[in-house]
Amino acid sequence: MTIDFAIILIPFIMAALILLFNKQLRKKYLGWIVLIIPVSLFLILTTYIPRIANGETYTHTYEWIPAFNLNFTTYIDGLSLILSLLITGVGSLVILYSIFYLSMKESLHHFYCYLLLFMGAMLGVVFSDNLMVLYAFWELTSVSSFLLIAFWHHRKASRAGARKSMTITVSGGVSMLTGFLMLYVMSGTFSIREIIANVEKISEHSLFIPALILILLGAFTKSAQFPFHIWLPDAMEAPTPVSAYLHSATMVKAGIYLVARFTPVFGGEMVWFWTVTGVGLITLFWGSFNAVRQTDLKAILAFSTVSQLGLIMSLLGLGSVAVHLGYSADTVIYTQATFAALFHLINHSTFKGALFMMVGIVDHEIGTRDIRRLGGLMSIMPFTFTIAVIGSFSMAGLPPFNGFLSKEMFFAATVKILQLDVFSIESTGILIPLIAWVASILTFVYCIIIVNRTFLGKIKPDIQEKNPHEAPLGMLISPFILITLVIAIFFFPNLLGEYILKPAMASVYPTFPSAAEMTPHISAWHGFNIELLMTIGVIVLGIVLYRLLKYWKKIYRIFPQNWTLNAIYERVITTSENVSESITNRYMNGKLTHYFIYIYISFVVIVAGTFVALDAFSWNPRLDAPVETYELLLVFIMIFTAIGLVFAKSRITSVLLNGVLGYSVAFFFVIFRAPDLALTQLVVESVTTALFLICFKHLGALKPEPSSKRVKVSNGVISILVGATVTLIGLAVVNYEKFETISTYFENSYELAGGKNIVNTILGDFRAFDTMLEVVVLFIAGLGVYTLINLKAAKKEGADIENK
Amino acid sequence: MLNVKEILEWIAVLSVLLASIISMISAFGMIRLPDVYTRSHAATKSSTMAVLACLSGAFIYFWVHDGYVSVRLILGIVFVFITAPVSGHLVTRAAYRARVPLAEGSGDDALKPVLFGDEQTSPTITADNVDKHE
Amino acid sequence: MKETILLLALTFFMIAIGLLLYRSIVGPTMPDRAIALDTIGVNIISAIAIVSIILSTTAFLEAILILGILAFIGTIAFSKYIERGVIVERKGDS
Amino acid sequence: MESLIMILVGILASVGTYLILSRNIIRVILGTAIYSHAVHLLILTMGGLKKGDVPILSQSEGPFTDALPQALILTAIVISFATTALLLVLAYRTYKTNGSDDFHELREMPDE
Amino acid sequence: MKINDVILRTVVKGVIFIILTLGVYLFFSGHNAPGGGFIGGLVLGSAIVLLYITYDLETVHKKMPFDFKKVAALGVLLATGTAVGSILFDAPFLSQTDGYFNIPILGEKHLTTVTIFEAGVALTVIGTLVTIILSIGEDE
Amino acid sequence: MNNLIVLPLIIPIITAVVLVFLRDQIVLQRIISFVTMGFVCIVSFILLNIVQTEGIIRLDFSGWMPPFGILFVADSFSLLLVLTSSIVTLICLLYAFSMMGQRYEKMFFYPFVLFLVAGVNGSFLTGDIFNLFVCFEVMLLASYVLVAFGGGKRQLRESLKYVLINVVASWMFLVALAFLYGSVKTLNMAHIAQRVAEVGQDPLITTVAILFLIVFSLKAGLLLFFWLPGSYSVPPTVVQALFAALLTKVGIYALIRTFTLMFPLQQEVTHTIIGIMAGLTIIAGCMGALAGRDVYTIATYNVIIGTGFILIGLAVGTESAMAGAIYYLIHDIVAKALLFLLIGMMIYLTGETVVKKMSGLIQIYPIFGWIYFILMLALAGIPPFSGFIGKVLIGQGAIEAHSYILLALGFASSIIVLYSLLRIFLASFFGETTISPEDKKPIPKGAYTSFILLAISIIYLGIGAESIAVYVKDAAETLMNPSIYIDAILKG
Repeated sequence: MTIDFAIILIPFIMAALILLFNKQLRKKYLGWIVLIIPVSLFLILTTYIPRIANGETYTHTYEWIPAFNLNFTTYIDGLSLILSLLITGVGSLVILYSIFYLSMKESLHHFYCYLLLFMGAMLGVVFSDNLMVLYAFWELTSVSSFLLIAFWHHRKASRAGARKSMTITVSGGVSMLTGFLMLYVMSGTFSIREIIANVEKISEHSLFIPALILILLGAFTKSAQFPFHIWLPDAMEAPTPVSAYLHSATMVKAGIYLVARFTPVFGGEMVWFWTVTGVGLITLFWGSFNAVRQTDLKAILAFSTVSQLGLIMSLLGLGSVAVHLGYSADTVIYTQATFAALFHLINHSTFKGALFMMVGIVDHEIGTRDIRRLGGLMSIMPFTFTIAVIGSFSMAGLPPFNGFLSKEMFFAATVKILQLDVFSIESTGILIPLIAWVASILTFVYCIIIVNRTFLGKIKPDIQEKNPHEAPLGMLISPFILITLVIAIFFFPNLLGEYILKPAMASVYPTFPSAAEMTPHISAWHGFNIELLMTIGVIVLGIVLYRLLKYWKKIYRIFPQNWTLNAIYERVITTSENVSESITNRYMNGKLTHYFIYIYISFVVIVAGTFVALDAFSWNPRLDAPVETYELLLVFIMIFTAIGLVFAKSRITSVLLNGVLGYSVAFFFVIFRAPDLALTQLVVESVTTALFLICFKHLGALKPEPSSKRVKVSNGVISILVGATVTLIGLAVVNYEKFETISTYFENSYELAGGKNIVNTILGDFRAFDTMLEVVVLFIAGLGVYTLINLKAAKKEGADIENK
Repeated sequence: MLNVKEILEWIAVLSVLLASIISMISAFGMIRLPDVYTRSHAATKSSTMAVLACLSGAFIYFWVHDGYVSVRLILGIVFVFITAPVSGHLVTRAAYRARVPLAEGSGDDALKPVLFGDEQTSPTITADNVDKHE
Repeated sequence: MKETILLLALTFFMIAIGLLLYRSIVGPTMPDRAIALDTIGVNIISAIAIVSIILSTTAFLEAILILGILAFIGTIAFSKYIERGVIVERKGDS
Repeated sequence: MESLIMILVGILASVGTYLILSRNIIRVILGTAIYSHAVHLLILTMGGLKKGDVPILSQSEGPFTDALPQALILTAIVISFATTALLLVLAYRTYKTNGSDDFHELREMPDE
Repeated sequence: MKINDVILRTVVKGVIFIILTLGVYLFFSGHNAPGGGFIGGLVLGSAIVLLYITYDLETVHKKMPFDFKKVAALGVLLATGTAVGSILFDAPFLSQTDGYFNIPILGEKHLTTVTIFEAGVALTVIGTLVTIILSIGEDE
Repeated sequence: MNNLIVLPLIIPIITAVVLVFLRDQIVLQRIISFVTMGFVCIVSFILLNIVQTEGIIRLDFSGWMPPFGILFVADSFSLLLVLTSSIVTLICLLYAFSMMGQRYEKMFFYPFVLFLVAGVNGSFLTGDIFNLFVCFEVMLLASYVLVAFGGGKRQLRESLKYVLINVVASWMFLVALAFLYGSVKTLNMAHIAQRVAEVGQDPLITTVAILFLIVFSLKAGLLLFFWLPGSYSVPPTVVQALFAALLTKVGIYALIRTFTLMFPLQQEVTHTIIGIMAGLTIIAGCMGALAGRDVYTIATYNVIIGTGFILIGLAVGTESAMAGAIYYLIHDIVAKALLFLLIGMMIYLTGETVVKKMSGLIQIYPIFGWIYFILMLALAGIPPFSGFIGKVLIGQGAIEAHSYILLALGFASSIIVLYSLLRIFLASFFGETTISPEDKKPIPKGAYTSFILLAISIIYLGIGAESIAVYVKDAAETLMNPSIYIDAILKG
């Protein structure tokens, strides 16, 4: 077993071990033991950095279901390495943080188990080369995040949030699966590498665009892109370490990863460019716009996450244009958007992780996250304040923090794209930098809100009473490491660029010859250009807007409450439940008669419909055997008897009439040369009639049908149609004489089976098996009658285990 | 010309025809006669006669035509002969015990006081409500 | 000729059965029906005999006997039902 | 003859269907009984009617009428008898426990 | 009040033998003439039902103390047993054999395993028929 | 000739009859029925492997050559189903041992179950269309008794409906058989296939095929599922599980067999109709599952969705879709059995059927809860559990055949399945527990064992899908090339 396979597997094994040895492990040490896993994984992964930076990739295949091309192929390249480092790195910090955050009363083993499951699943997502395996891990992340979000499942909101995230992300997953399958059908392989290598062959296929859209849907739901972002704020019901982990660094980044991964496949398409960029920008704006109005710190962060993910997404969209243009010295410049995206991916994980942990600390120590009740914490919690300031400023895009660098690059990319005249950018392209800029202003506003409302101003009295204090050291370690990174990256961004981002660029643009060319030198000062102007504008306007917040906050009320996306989502669900219920209850009304009507109508429509549509009818009465008078009489007797049955008013009459029918059938058997049948029919009919009499005696009197005339007529029509269908097909079949019957064989019964009664030899020898089973049927019926009569419903004091 | 075999076959066939006519008559009797007791005469007596004639005809026919002496037919004749009166008896008795009224003009019913006592006022079961009574 | 007569006889039996059927539907009392059905059974016996002659086969003669038996059992059961309301008595020394 | 029997079968099927569509248990069960009569005749017709002699070797030299449908019908008769017996008892028990033999009323009855 | 059944019972005593004979006859004649295990069983079963009708449950039960469910089960066992038996002789399932056996007193007879199979059928039919009638009868 | 093939049918029958004699020895009954089913499992597994090496094997009863006699045909498809259903029955028996109650067990419960299994196995194995009818009836008669087992008010009512609808379905089956015999004059399925191919499946034969479609749809719950929700929610839990696992599957099997072997030539007619019916089934099933307020409704409509989903595989009709349908069929047998067992246990523990009235079960019965969770994922087709591979293959087949509507419906249904089952999970398993410590009933060991075994099967069928892939591929290949089957029967 190679290391890359082990990396995925170890978290799962550990999760299982935790569950198995839950009783033996002391709760105190559980977290520390678990911590070993991500830390060691992280360290192992760092050893890959230099080798990957040299342009190496690692592939290993383990057979899973080779019969259907489902193989466990791991593939490590620059892109997956970035993500895996984030997963294990942030994972270590989050576990370290949660050791101090979670109280000993919680069911910690569950928590760590889910967390490890999630970690393993995420690693699986980024390391899988096989689409189906990727999908498997993808869904596993949804499932494990569901468990994490519902960790406090006694809370209704937790359950609701978990349900929402599960429903939305799994739906996206299913659509992604469909897209994957389309890719498979087009390319004949599940391997992403092979698909990328053969992209020209499939790009003309009619399924190419549908596959693109379906896969994007998967990515958008996972990465909380508009309008699927609604699950993310609700998912904040999870314990804060979970939010810090899932919603800053890992799960939501899976969608980003997917888009980056598939850029080489779909990047050349205009649909891809506009969908990814457009949705990204809308999300960016919508997230920041909504973040401003939130009062819960965690909700602000949730929307800010949504917004930042939109930013990264739009960058990836902008970068994809390079794929379309193909490699040339002029087009390389457009890859910088992707570079910025990857860069911001890392930056966002650092500052957002820190911010979430900061909120966790506030919540943990103060007991509330509502900014209306907070304020002035700066003096009480100076360290936490530092974290908040650095994190927020980085998010707002201020120097000297890493957010500044990536934000500048973002602006640069949006502006640069305007120079192109593909994809009809020239007409609407101006919107791109505009939206980006507006959204950044709003980002700036909510960053200020986070810092100001929480830490500045006066301490609210009810908080003062609780005697709040700074968090314990343990809880501060993780955010401080992240904060350090925020600053360190600002000062040494090119280290990151050279060792980590460059190989990733190579995997996003495999057709471009030189990764180094696509790796710009990042510098904090890059001249006095339009990006910088935009940033200055952001700061100025941001401050102004913050000051004027109470004046323009009214615009949030323009949107009616019941037309928010959340409300629409809820409404769709409740409506569909209610509509389903009313429709289902309407036709599934428990009335047997109605069920029969449905069945007969289907019978007539489908069978007779086919019969008529295919024009299968034929009739040739001349082939018929002659009819004698007495036979005709018998037929009339039967018809009259049958019709008499419909109008019979007493039980006895009906039963007797049925008996008459049976006897007439027996007589037909006589006429049609079937002695055995006649005998059997006579006896069976008599016995049946007797049974009818015995049983019907216990049933109520035969009342006239209480149905209305209309019902009777419609029933009559259905009945006649059924009868007509049978007759017509029967007539056609009677005249169908293309084959010799196999029964001539049985006429040698004496030589073959030693019997002269052909029917009986068929029953006793040729088809004895039917007879044997028929005996069994009879026996079951006899035993069943006995059981039905003797097994009465249990009385209340019945000693049954299952009382129904 | 007519030989013995032919004659016997004709006898068989004619007895069958006779049987069918008797049966028709008995059926008309079933329709026309006024109450269950009289109808049972039509049914048990003439129908039995009919079936006996018919079966005998069939017996003769098979005997003459195929040289086949059918024990089953004889058995059948015997069986019908034994059981027809019994079943006729039982049904009529049951009818009486179920208080099916006699047709008008049947004369005195001497059994009634013996069997049911003097309950003159007891509700007799009319023809219409027998079913409902079940 | 013989065949025609037999068919005629068969037709007569059918008519008789039809008439009896009318009686068994109309009733008006249970015993009427029982008698009518018994007679129908007997007539079918005759009819089967005739068909056997026409087809010149002895294969149906068992049916005659069986029908006789069934008509008998049926009538007994019926009359018992009319008389006592049950067909099989649980216990009784009557 | 075949056409006649087909029409008869159709009429029996119609009557059976009509009875099955009624609300009363008795009528529904009778409907199923008529159904079985209809289908037995139908199967028999499928082998051709009156096309040969009684399928007993000692009785004739042939040609014989198709014996296979007869064997099938025999099996079908037994099975339908078994089913009917069970159905009748079930109906009877249902009526005893629920106190109604009208399917619409049965539906509305409270549980237990 | 008691209802006199003398006529019925007297006749039935005679008739029952005719029925039983017929039943046995039908059972054995099955291979060459109409009849067979099923119909034979039905006739025999009807004979027993006739007894139940003319007498009553308890009286008949004293004379014939069988559990008819087990009779039926025995029948199924016989029928399936002959079928399975062929497996033991490495013949296809359900294979029937026949042969002429020289039995003392009766002389040479044609015997087939089909007869055992049919006997199973007949027993099942009898058992089931009576079980059904009795179950319903006893429930009243 | 290979007499082993008949054992999955005959052994349960004989045992069932023997158990009738052992009515009062309940422990003995349990042991015997368990051993019997174990034996059947082993036999079917051996057979499955024989088929891999020797190709399709058959057993001509009494030695009569097809098409004249009746025969059992064992190919990978039927044997896979025999094996799965036998294993599931075996596990369900474990549940029954601890949950059934002596009063029921004395009333021939085990014989009826064994008869049911015999009928099911017979239906899977037979190669004669009329014999299929007879095997159906064996199964149905047993099911008629089992569905009314207990005799409660509502139970009897629903049983009556169930029986009546099935009686009508059986009648239609006979009508279809009559027409089939009337047109092709033979009953052996391979021979029918051959003769149908000779005339190129002309319109009349297609009409007959459609009639069979209606018949088997009634059994499988394809569009004509009206009997299903009511009757599957009344019998004792084990019976429900067996019904959900086996009965509809037999109908599905018959549909697949009929339309791949006997009437495969007019796909633009037959498969279009099947596709439409499958689509409508899924829609109706999803609506029912969404509407469900109580666990039974949700579970029964899930059965319906499952049927629709499998038959998408048939309607699509490519080889991968067929393989997917087989995979999904096997998965569905196991998963639906487990679903009903779990739901029965929930009701037993809480005394409620309404989802919202239960709460917090997972706190008291953690393993029980997690098994439900895994099952939920499996039913929604989430990897790596059993439903996944079938779903993928059916989806792949649908894309290959350009049946995008069916694809969309099928995949959307898996979300609804997840949603409906998630609702149960969140409401009933999560949350504060409502059961007070005094009322806490233990889950009997036998029941737990059966849950765990079925859960293991679900996981194994997903992760270890490769181990049965060879059988499934063979089965799908045989289904797609009916000549393999026909030649195995009629040549030699």
